[in-house]
Amino acid sequence: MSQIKFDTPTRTQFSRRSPIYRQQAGALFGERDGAAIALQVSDDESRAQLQQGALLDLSATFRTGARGRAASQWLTQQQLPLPAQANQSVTTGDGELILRLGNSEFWILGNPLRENGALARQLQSAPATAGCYPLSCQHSHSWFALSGKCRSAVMAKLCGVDMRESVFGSGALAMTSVARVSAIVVSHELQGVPVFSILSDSTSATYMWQALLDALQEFGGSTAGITSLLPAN
Amino acid sequence: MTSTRLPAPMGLLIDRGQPLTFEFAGQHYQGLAGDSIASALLANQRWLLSRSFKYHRPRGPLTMAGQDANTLVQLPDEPNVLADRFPLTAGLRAEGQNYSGSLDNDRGAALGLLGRFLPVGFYYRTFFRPLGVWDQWEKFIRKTAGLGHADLDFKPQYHDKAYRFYDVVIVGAGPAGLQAALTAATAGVSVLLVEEQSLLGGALSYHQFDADGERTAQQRHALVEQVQSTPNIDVMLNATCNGWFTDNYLPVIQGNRMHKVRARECIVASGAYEQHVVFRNNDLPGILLCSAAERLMSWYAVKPGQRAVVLTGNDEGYSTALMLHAQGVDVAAVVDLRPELHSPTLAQALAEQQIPLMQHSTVFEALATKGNKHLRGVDIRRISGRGQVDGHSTIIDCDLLCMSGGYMPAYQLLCQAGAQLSYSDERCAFSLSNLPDHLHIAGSVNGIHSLDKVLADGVRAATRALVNMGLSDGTPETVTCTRVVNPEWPIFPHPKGKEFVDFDEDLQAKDIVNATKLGYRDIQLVKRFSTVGMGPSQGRHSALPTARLVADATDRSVTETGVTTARPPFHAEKLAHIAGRIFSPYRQTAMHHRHLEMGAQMMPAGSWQRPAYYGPAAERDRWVQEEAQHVRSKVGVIDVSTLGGIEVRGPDAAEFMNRIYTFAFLKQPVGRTRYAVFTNEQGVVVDDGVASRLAEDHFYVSTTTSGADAVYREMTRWNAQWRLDVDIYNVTSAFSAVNVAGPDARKVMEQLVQDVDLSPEGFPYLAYREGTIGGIPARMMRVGFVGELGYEIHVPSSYGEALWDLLLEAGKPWAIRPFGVESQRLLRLEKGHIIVSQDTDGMSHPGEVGLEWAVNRKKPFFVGCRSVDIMMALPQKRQLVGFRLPGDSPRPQEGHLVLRGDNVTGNVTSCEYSGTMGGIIGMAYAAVADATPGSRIHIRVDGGQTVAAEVVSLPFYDADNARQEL
Amino acid sequence: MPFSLLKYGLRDDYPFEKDPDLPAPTELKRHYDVVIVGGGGHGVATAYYLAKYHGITNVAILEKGYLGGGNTARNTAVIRSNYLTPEGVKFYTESVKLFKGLSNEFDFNIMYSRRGQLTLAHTDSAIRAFRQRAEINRHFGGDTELIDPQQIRELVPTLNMNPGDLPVLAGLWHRDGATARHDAVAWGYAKGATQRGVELHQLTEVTGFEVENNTVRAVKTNRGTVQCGCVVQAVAGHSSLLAAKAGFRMPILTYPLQAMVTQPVKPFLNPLVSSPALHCYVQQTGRGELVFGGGSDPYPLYNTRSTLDLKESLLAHAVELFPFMANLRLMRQWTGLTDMTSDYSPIMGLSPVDNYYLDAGWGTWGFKATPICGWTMAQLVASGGKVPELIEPFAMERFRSFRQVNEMGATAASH
Amino acid sequence: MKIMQCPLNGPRNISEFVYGGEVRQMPEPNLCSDEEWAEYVFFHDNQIGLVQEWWLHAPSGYWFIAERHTASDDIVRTFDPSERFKERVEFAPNPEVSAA
Repeated sequence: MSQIKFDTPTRTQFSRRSPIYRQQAGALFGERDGAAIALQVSDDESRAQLQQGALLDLSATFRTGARGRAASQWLTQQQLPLPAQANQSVTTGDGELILRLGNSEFWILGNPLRENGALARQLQSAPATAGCYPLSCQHSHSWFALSGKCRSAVMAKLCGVDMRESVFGSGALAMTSVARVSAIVVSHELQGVPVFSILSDSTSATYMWQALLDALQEFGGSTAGITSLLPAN
Repeated sequence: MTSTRLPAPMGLLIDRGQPLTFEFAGQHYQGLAGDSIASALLANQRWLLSRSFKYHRPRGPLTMAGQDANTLVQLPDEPNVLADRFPLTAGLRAEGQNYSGSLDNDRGAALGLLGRFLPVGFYYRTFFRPLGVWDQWEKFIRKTAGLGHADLDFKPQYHDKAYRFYDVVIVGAGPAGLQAALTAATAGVSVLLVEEQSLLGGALSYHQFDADGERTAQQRHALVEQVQSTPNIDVMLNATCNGWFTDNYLPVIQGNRMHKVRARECIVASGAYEQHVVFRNNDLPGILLCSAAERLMSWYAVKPGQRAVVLTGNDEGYSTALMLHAQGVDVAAVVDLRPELHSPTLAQALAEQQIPLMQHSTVFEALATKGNKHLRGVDIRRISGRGQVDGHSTIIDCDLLCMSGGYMPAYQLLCQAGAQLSYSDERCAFSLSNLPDHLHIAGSVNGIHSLDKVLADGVRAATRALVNMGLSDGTPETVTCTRVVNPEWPIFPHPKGKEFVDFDEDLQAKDIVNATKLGYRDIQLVKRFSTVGMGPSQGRHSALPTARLVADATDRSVTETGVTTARPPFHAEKLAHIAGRIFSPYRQTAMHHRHLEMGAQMMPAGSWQRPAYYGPAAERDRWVQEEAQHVRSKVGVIDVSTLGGIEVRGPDAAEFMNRIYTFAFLKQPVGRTRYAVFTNEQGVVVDDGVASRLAEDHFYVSTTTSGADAVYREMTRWNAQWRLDVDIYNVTSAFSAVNVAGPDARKVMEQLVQDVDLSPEGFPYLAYREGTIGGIPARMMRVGFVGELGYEIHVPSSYGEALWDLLLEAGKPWAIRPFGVESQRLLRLEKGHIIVSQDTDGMSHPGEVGLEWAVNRKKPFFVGCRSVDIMMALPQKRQLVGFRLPGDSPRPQEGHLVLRGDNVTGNVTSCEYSGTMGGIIGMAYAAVADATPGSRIHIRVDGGQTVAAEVVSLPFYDADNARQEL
Repeated sequence: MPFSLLKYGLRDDYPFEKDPDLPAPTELKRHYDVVIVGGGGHGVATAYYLAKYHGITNVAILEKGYLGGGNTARNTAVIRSNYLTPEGVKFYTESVKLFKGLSNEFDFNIMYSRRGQLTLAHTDSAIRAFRQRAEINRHFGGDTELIDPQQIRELVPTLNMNPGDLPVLAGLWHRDGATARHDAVAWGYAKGATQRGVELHQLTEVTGFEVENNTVRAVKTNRGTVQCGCVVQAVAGHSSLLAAKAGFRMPILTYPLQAMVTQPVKPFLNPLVSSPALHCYVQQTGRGELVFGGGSDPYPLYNTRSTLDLKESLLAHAVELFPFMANLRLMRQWTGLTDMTSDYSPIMGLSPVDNYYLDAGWGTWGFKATPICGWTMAQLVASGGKVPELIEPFAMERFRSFRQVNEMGATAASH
Repeated sequence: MKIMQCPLNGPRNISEFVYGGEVRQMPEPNLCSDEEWAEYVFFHDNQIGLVQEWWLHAPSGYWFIAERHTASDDIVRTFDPSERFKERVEFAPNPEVSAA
């Protein structure tokens, strides 16, 4: 993929931009689903870093969703797996993440490690029929991933929901308040790395990013780019 | 000065290898790592730590456990620090508090001699005659108030909070707590043990439950060993559980963090406060509680004195005497308040050490060295009746008096949880009952004092907790302890007074009694009138004697009398701990940084920041006028992303809109927009916006910036009742939006939009279109808020910044420039458009603000419709009108009053100089009689002068709306 | 030292014994001309003015708990008159006037302390509202003005001018802002009333009323029934509950309101400082303690439990306003019950039941109105139901006729 | 802090919820008297006992009904609004209009 370093994109680069790209000024960026995504923030990034504790910005990655009484039907028509119960998530074979928010709202999050163009084209056909209403979660929410053994302890400083491994294992999902901002927290794995995905109001993204980093510091965590997820490392 | 210490095993907390030098009241001392400030000072025979609140009496440590106000000292940046809790550090500098002159020679001490002139409540009786005099006295009296000095330049350090979750939380790591933890842990549940001190063991760590302390030491070692080796028990030391809140929600303060602990089951083993005995001069330095002397020796290896007298109402005092003796203190006598001997064994032990025992006696008065600096002896009398002594006195010289007037359960957390205190006349003690579910108590807080019973009680409490969690079917047998540890009446009034009930507030026995004589009979009134229990230690030692004295004085039982309500926190807590790392969420539009880059002056709008105008603040008026002029003459662009956006979709979409907003929406054509006014159930205008109909079953409606969340919540709540087949979706953050406005707006749009016919016919005023702008999918509306040809463009928010960039680039040939909120306010004012919450207030109904046209009463319902009917049927009191004044007139400001004679008939809501109109224009509420164009309203401006403004019909600008419909 | 103090020193018995503030408990009589339900500030003030200025002394005050033990004991003793509506400003201005002379009126020091109240504006909309309040106040003779950041710095040098990233743009400076020993106000009135023959019955709970052809005849209590000429209801925090016993509903919802206090430190803060945007106000008492208050709890409740979350948000804002306070120690938090009306104005005057008079809807603004409430309610009672002009706007009837007196903007977190 | 049992999200700190007022029966706005309407808009029982209230779980935007005791603050039951509001609500037409 095309790789460039920039502090702020020139007026022509990447018409679709993560709400917090400025927070990663100086990082190595690449294109993901038509938007800029941080590939590498610092030179010494590795899976070890992820173990230690890392915060990744996945906002650029494709995602969409639908809700309404017919939404689950539509999801099945797309041959996508359906989380069995309210407030659960499943990961597909292709590394996409399917969220079930409440009973009848579903989000499909693309795989941040590859282009999701095909999926995007497939899901654009979401029928706006009665009972199935497409969602704008690509834009309404930012998407951060928090990794590391410390991730439960980090969240405990920001959120009143018990997110210890024993009670909030892979697949668990909570719509709750993080640092006083409404957020969706999902426990899952990215490339075999256990993470919390945190999706929250894109207009509060900078605030949320800084709150998470602040809470992460105590554990020697830092930001990272998505290449740190690649098995190559 | 260097300190001498007792040999091991005394000194559990100190590191003899690590001397630390520090400073107190200007003198240098040496202490040891592990010392508290107070223990280090006592090791240096420095007893006088503070001056009392009212009489400025010298005070020394009382509890050595952070439970009294006697040890409050001043640190350079921090007042009211507990010297017996604060860990000593190298180079620490502490001072005394609340003195004038020096701590050792306090001129304020003169107040002590004036004591008789300052009877309780005196300040209610004087200082106010004649009228006005109080203002002078107050200044003087206020100066004397307070204890330490706040450091007004203090810079807060980083504090934060964290949630923690446990099955069982145990407060207090004494024998009961340790045992409870072990029992609970056997079931495999997660256990948290919270201990305030820096070591485990509680009383086991200082008190000797057996003659030589052997068994006590072993017992403690065994319990601590097991607890520390049990993986599912977490231990927090130096951690204070500072309150009990609903559903076992426990703030535990440790270091710079407040842990918000949630427990399924909570066991409080907080122990009991040893009580003082009330006699004359019982506050002298050198007089402390038995447990305090024991702590000094066991924890800090400090020898509390050379020659001691022990005054006790229970057997514990005997152990203290033996311990003092064993540590080389000459114990001159054990004075037992009780009439008969309770423990022959202990009496025997005393006899073996030739320690005299005086029964049914008390210390009637403590004798002081010069200036009440320290204890020099005691006057002992035989007790002749309740609170009475006979004339024959025995004087014993001593520099140490250890007293135990019994115990008061550490009831605070439990009473916060709703537990009740009741007093038993047999045991002369308060006990706790009526605990909520999932909260248990164990040990001495439960009135159980002998060690084996305390341990059994720990097992019982833990088992109860396990039963609640369904992890045990054992039925724990109740533990009863018949030992009486409280003397009946350890209060001995003295004709010369100074027998202190409350050390914090310098209150003597007679002060309490006198409060009741004045008619303040309820314990709460006694507290409020005398201030008993209102000091820093919040009644830990004054509650019991006060309850006894008030009961006695008002012929009620102690239970009836009770104690004052226990409120959080348990210990005084730093604001920093409660505030923690403060979270103040803020929001930014996608274009936020572009505004900053272009020099915008930002203004707060809810949790947003919005550009007020672009340019240095010094020339605010200039920029506002220029930006407005530019929109009128060329083209401008404003970021309106903060406006709320809500999608209403589904078969009932139109019906829903029709019920929420005042206008009619059923017949609104697809591809058209319509003004939408939202009234609450009181019929008051609370929000407005523009509703676009995207499809038969799809509306997209905007709200005010501040109203977005509230409107969305109201919509969803209403439909939870109405059950209409509709989906309501708040897309405020999903879209970025700008308004491109001005005569050249279309030219700019034509550069970027190919797939929409932009001609006046193809895309007329108030129409809605969808297309792409520079390749970005966009929703576009022809709007007229600022009164020029204008396009509102909404794009997915991650394209927002790019959209801004595109427009400013494409607009260059027409000198497009951004304009801010203040410029927009001027423009809309010229057009006579109201801003909800600026031109409306909490009472405005549509009729008052000229919105009748936007109200449809042919339809069956909209929220608040009936209230609107009722209010619009009432004789109208006021009307929002437009007014104008010549440019050189004094300019009214928003909030200035509209007067009719002497009556206030309204106020200015909007006012600005308008270059376009060549004068001052504004809107104001006025009496209906003055509301007709041509009449005049009188506005009082700054400086008190009144200007007569001409009422004109709205809008001021382009009355036939030609320009916005271009 | 004032002579009175010397006097105390020269006698051996307790000087005030001969002259107790409150009489010992007595039996209930069978009949009273006036029964005042509620022994808080408003109730005892009404009794006081009835006895002293209208010669009506066959009066019983029935108090469920102890004298002044409700919101009189729990409020944060803010006295001010910088309201938004002409009706409100006129009313509270009269109250402030009475407060100033109270100590000497009583011969009992209520420690009235004129400090000035500073309310902070962080937004342009707040500036508009404050300017209007200042203008209205001045129009009715109040002493209030809009001041700029420089003047604010001079008044309160320790204030953070950008708390929580909200710039301090202006302030509403109300020189008549004051505080007083809140308990003493109730005691002073009670003393004056009981000395004139009024009976104060504590631990006396009203269980019901006897109402015949829509006129109240008797009051039932846990100590028996007493006949009465008329009833004054002054039970802030329980108004709807008592009204229900008399058979009617009120436009009130009852919310807990929490406050908290630090350990005493030497005086450094003279004015009362309040930031509506941050839901926080602070003042330093005569004892040196800092008292913090804020907004009511988020939902209705008849319970005075404390909550941690309210304390967390309130003190976070306190520390934003005064960062150095982070190092001070909070000693106590407590809770009162507030009867909130939808327009943040009280409900005074007649009720649906004849001879049953209302003093209710005191939300978070009751203490400052204590003297004028007593004064006007006494007039109302003495005149046999002629509503004084000053309180006409506060009739409960206003809600049926959609004529609210909107003080919302002038009340949030300023109390 | 108090825990509220959300029918959709399970037990949560009450700080995640927004109080939405008591669940009350609105009189037919076009048929009731001014008196009845004012009663509905401004007046409340405000008594001690169990009440049904609207509560919003803010993070999920979910409204539900809670049965709460106004003195003990105990929440005895929470349930989805569809349990109480089963049918689609319709409003009577405005008589003045139909008359005209």
